[in-house]
Amino acid sequence: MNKNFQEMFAKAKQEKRGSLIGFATGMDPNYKTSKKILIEMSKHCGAVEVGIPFNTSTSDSSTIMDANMRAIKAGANTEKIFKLIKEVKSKIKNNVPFLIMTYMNPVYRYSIKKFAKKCKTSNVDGLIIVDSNNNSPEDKELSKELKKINVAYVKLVAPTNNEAFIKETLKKCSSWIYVVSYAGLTGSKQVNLGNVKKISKLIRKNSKIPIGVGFGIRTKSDVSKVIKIADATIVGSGIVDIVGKNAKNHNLTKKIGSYLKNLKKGLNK
Amino acid sequence: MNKNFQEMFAKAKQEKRGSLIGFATGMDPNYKTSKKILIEMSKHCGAVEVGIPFNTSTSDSSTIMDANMRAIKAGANTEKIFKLIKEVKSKIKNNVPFLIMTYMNPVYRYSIKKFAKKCKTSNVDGLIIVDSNNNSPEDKELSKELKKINVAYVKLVAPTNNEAFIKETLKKCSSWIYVVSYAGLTGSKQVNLGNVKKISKLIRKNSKIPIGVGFGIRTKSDVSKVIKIADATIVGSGIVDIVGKNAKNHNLTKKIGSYLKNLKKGLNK
Amino acid sequence: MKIPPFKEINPPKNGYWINPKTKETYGGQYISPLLIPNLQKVEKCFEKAIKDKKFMRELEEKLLTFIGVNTPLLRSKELEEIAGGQKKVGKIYLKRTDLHHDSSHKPVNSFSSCYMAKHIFKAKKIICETGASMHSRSVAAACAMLEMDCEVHIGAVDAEKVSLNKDISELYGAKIVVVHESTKSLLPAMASALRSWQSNPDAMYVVGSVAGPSPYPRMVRTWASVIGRIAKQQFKQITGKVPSTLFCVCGGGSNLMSMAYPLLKDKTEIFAVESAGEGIPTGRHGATILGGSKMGILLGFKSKVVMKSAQIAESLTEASGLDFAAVGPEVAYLHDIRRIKFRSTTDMEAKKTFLMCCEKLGIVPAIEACYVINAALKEIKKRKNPRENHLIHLCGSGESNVNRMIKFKRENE
Amino acid sequence: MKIPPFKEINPPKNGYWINPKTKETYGGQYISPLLIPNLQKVEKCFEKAIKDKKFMRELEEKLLTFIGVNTPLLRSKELEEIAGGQKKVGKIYLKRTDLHHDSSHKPVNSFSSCYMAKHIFKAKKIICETGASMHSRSVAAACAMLEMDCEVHIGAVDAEKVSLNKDISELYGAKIVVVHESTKSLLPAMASALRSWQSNPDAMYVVGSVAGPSPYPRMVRTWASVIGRIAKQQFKQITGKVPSTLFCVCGGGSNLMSMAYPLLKDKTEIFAVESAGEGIPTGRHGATILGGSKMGILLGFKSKVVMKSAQIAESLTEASGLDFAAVGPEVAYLHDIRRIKFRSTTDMEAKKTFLMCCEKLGIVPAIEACYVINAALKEIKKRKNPRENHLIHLCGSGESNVNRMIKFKRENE
Ligand SMILES: Cc1ncc(COP(=O)(O)O)c(C=O)c1O
Ligand SMILES: Cc1ncc(COP(=O)(O)O)c(C=O)c1O
Repeated sequence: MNKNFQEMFAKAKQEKRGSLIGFATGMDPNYKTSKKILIEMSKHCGAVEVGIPFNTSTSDSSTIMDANMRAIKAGANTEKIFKLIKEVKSKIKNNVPFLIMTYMNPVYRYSIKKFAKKCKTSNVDGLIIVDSNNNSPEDKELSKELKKINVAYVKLVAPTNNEAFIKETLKKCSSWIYVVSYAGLTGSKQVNLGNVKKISKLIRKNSKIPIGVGFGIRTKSDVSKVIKIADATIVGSGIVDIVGKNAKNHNLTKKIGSYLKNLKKGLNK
Repeated sequence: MNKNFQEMFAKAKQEKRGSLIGFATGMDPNYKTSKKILIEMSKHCGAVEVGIPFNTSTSDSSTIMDANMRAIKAGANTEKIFKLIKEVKSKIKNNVPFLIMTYMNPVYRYSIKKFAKKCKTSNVDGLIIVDSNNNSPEDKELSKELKKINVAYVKLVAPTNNEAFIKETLKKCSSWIYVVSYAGLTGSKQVNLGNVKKISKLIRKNSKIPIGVGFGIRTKSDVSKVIKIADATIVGSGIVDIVGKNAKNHNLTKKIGSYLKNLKKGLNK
Repeated sequence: MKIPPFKEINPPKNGYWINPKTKETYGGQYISPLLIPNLQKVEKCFEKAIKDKKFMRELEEKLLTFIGVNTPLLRSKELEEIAGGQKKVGKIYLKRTDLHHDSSHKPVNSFSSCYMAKHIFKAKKIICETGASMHSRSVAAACAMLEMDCEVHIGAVDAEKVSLNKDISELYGAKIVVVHESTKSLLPAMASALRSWQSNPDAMYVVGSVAGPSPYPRMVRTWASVIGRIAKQQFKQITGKVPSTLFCVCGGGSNLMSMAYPLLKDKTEIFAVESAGEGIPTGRHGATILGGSKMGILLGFKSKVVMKSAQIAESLTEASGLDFAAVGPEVAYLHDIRRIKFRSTTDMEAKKTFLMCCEKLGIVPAIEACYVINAALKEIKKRKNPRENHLIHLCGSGESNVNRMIKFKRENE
Repeated sequence: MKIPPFKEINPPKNGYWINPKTKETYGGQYISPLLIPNLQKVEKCFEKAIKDKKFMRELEEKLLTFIGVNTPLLRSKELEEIAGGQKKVGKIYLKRTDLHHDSSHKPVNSFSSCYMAKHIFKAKKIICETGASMHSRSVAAACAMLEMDCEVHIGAVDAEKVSLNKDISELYGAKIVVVHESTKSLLPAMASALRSWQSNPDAMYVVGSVAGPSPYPRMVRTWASVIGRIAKQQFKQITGKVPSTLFCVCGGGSNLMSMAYPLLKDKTEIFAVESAGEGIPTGRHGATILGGSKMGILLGFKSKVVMKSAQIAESLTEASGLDFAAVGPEVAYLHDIRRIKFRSTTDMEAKKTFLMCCEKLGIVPAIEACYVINAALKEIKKRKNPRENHLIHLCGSGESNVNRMIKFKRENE
């Protein structure tokens, strides 16, 4: 397990609370502001998830799609997002783990080996690839590479998946597992607690890996409900919405800060 | 042969000139004006041809089509045109022969027998049916009926017809024969003298019937050229044009009068 | 695939069909003497063509591969359902001439006539009129392929209504003459085409329905009957029998005759469907037979015509292809001797049928075909005979009607 | 008519085609885990379907009578003439899938997929994307007939360009989702459709080309290959041989695979034609293979993709149906093992070819088909082999392009 994540979950356990993982698209709305946003997020979140935008994403709601397009317009590419994370991590004082969230194409085009190495040298702690199929040659190579260097490979499971699939996924998954709370797109619906319970049970039956729940978590009350079941919760569209609406507002980071502060109140077990 | 036509051709011969036959659509632009027009025409023409308008005519140029539509709009029908001719003939002092020019449908719908009788009682001297085929049962009946009552059945021959057709036509034709001067619509092109000579020769070879030439005759010079070959010439679009352009002008009849007076100067052999 | 050979069932005499009871004559050649030689030439060429084996073989090859005349018969369980279920009303088949090149039954006659014009008449130019522009579209296509000039006469109202087909005719290279006279629809367009022929006697005129002066009605139904000959063969292969009923829409009657002709001597009950427009009693309709037509003479032929005194009456219907105040002479004859029965459908019924066909059958029919589908369903429902096999002529595809119909759909939802 | 049976020539292994030399893999299933069960279900249903004799018999019956899949091969002496004359270049045949119901090759796959969705997958709703709206139109038709809901994703640019086809999809009852993202064309529309499927896992997704996650590329080419199986049989009947060359346009590759698949083991030289847009060197084009694509992963599959760093590049072409920055995985594989050669045609050449086809052939081709006709003529001219028999896939009819093309004609005359 990646050390920073290990510490994050241990500390949370100690404090009898769950962890908040915040997501933002890297370089949205631009490099400089994104840097400020990520630093602000690192102050409030247990971990920070940074998206490498992909213009042909198949799982993002229009909120995230818009963020992707803003970032691409601002010149975002894989290299620059690595640089951004590295710079942010050197600026922050804590050990908040950083993840990259993206699709397989940017990784594949960068070269899987090089990408894994670059994670290490950029102080990236984990990787989420939304469209990585357990059985693809790329997934196999990637999980092997990440394991070598102790970068967490966080995999997704969804309400439509059966136990066989979950078992297979668990084999590759490291540090924690990402549970999608409903059948749909990021931020497009309300969190479905029934789903979450059902999948969590199947996971618990097969593993002790911490569970993070994402999709549809926007309010303190969402966080609070989810944290009763899971170890962490991922908030994405809620943050990206603020960025989208306040891209030129100098209070942007403050707004994100207070949004996250409020969410944190829901973290207690 | 119809007596009035006989006289017309005889007198013209005596005077070493051809005959001018004027055409106007009956009731164009309305009953009253049409009556004045026809009376005026009877003063200058050797014979007057009155059209019973048909809205689906297949041989008229747009000039005559427009006249047809104006007349129909003014309430023209077969009955009224007969009445119009009868009234005009009772008003004029000379024996100028009047012809009806129309398509088979108005005749057929009126009933062929009734139509022929009505010609007689309305003082109509002749009939031209543009689309009457020599071999149709209607044509046979009609020519029989007209012969009985000495109303001229004036038939058309065209530049595309061969001698056999002309012979067949001559059998039914009475008083005079109508030579179409070119392949086309009334008033749509210039008179074609070559055609006229060619057909006239074929007719002369087979008959002594007077020849009238129509289609494309508008000026004194047209008249003059045609009259060198034929016995009569028919002027239609030239007159109808004046009606169309001056329908509301109180000088209309005067204009027609002076137009015809000028044409007449071309009648000398 | 071989096209079943043509057999003349119902030959006209000297250009006329004659009712044996009343002695009424239908057809003929009522036209300026100027065109008589042309008509004689067309007739001679036609007689020569149908006897010329090489010509016929090449023509049929083109009909099969260019027009795609071997279209399927579609069993429509959906329509059976709407009519009350197969167990109550029997089976319903659709003849899919909507799948022809240029999307209607028209190209079979248009192409054959143009092919004859090129190879036997030796014309360099074709003149035609059009209503729904289905005919002009297919004449223009034939002229393009055969390297002939093409002149199309279309009423101004129709030019608007079916602009897609008109534009396609233009893409094929046709010269479009828009006719602004009288009703600005099919009838004055045909008069205009005939007038143009008088000015261009070297051209050949190609009529789009079983109308016009002799020999057109006979020639058109002979060419078009390829459709019915194939359909009859297909129907027998599928059901073992000829159809119990045949339903076709009737403007001039070309799609009707294309299907009905080879079945005239069979037991099939034949229904022709006219456009009742806003309803026959309103007087605003396109129904010739059911709308109180009388015998009349126009556009070169004698037949049933809707008239207002001696003038041809306005025909009023949503369907440009049905906007014709007369029927072909052989159709009138077959009606008068009671071989063909007539039914009608209003514009509103047809428009609803259009939407129904889209939504339930997955077919965009030509609006003309919606009149027949509607009337067929009414008749089939009424007959309630589970042993019957019905045949409906789906005589065209409705791309050209989409603009108007999508507006209708949006306004009515 | 019986459709020649399917024989699997080129089966993928675990969803991948593998280049034996380079070991490169093509295909796969790169998609959110949420959809994995759906894809497994689609695959199972597909395996079941092709083994289910009754299902296949009924499906083929519908393909024959509803889609009209038995379209003719047209010998085009006109094209031979343009290429230099039969005596110099051999014979040219056109496969007329423009005569299908809904006017393109697309309905064969669309209908088959929907039929499977209805009877085996038991879906109540279909989701699809579309470019030229040929796919959506035929999916919507199938859904209408099969009483299923239909949701169509279309790029905003395409919705404008091919509004006729879009309107027809709507008349069939489809719900149209206009996609305003990224290039507003086929690619984001497909992404949008896949996203919608994630939200509606009970629906079935029906892709319009040989693309998407496994099993779609294989399933689509299997359904579509009905076209090529019939064409191969027809070609042999007419010429006694398989074609010397086959020319198909290539957007995603469905019309290419529909024809090429049954000929892969034959001696036929196969050419795929891409849109060179304003010219490949300008970077403004739709040519995936010839435009310098690299292996990439998008929309659930791995194949050749045109990219700008890791982002999918804009594809730019007049033809909505070719506006796709990738080719299907089996197509990329067949290119890489050198079984299929690639050629290209610019938008300007294609537009001129459109007018030429209208004026010389009497055919209104889909603009997509004009790219292949143009490239085929160039290649055939160059080969100068009078003993060859060429086959060109005329994969669609261009009613939907008439609006834009008549403007082009008028501007250029
Ligand atoms: C599709 C279609 N059906 C029917 C008709 C009616 O004509 P007819 O009765 O001569 O077949 C037309 C005429 O344009 C048409 O386009
Ligand atoms: C007529 C036509 N041809 C070709 C294509 C290209 O697609 P594909 O290469 O998948 O056949 C399309 C796509 O819409 C099309 O509509």
